[in-house]
Amino acid sequence: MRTLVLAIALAAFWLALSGHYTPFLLSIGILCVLITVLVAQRMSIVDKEGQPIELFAAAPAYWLWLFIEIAKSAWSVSLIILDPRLPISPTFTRVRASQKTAAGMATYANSITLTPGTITTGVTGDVFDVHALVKAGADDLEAGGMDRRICQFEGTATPTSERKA
Amino acid sequence: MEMIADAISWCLIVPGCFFLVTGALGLLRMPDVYTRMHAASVIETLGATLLVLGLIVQAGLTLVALKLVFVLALLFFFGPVASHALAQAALHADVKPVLAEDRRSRNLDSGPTGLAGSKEEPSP
Amino acid sequence: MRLDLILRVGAKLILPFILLFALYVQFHGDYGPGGGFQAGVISAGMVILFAIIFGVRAAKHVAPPRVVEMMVPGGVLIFAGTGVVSMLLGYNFLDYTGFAHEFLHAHEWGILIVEIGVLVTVCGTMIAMFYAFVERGRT
Amino acid sequence: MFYVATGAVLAALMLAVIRAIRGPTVFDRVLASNTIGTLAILLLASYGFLTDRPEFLDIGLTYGLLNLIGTFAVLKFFRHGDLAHDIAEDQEKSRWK
Repeated sequence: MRTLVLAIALAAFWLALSGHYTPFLLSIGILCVLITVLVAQRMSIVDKEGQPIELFAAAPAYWLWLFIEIAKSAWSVSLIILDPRLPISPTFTRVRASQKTAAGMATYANSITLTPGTITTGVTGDVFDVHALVKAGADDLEAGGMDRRICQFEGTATPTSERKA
Repeated sequence: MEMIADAISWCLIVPGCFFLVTGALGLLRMPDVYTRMHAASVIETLGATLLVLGLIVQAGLTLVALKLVFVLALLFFFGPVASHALAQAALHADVKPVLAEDRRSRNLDSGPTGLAGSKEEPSP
Repeated sequence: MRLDLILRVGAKLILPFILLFALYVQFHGDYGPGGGFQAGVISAGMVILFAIIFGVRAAKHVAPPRVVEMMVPGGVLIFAGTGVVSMLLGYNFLDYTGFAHEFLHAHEWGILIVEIGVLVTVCGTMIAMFYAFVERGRT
Repeated sequence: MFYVATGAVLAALMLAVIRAIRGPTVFDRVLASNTIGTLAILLLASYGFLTDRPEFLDIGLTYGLLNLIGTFAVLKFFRHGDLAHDIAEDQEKSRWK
């Protein structure tokens, strides 16, 4: 199932890149997709983490939300950079991720890093070490709004404490 | 029609350029490697996105636009992965961050812990 | 939990696309920048990324050193073999005219095969170099 | 408009190069070179539009991928001292499994 999704995604990628739809190139494309899928299976990277197909449906709405968050925080970071006094208050903090799947947790960690002003510096179990440029950013993360949004995106609306590593 | 597209492109590219230059300026002004990473992420996220979106509007519905989308996807999925690896390596090498406050020893007992994570002392 | 979560998930997501991109570069050399050398470098880069993130042992399981070392002369053989075949067909070395009835078509096929030879050699050389480099100073 | 984009990217590139030269630690340099890579992709994209040759995007993608692999390789080298280091083995020995 995941192999099929990967093959379809790769075929779409090939078609989008190629731009020349001659029979010769199309047949080579099919061959290349097959080779790639075989290599991916040999590397055993075709699994729940590599192809999180469960998340595809909810992705566009989530990305839109994330982009607005990025825009907001990028603006505030820009203001800090342009401020002659450079009002930064770097803070290290830890937050708990309540996602259940590895893909969900990686989404959370990457969303933290993508948002300017906060960076995930380490993952230990389900606890993230986060470096924030200003204290307010650390406070926001500790409040857990983004955590909840990603749980919703992942489909595990109720953050639970029971989870496997 | 073309004028509208041009106008939209201008509205996207000029702020994009602003964020690029601001981020690069932040790269110079910030005091240590961790804070510089925040400035760099302004470039990688908002600056790059706005610039590429402006170019996409110019390209219209063509394969060029799709390739630009791939560029954007590359930056969005793997920019943070690289930043994370960089921050981790810097911490591992004991590059001391300039800190106003360290909350890493914060108590995370908001629920029963299933993992060893929160019981440990903060990593170096 | 094995391996850093973020690196692992990210790598699993991108690795297949790197390889497909390499193959795209390989076969679209006529239309844009590209060809055997670049494709070889990118596909070797894929194996190197895999080795960096999942460990060299896993990479050697996927691309065994014996196979890699066979790829280096193998690609040259494909290259030279194409030339020899064209000579046997009564043309100059690497003159592809004999491969098909039509001039352009013959050249397309000839260049394709030669480029595959280049890909195999470059990819094999890069991975072999990487293996040799990481094992410097080890038993 | 592409002139504006190219000019801004070049200006940002210059600042990043200064950081790469000055950067006190090796990680500053890696960060700067990573940023330079991102900016180079943008430069290739906008320059491709400027000269009306969108094939530059392929080079940009290639460069982005190689930049990513290079960053990981350099970081792993500076973190573990050698590229062969097996993170999986290491973590099995460490406290959290």
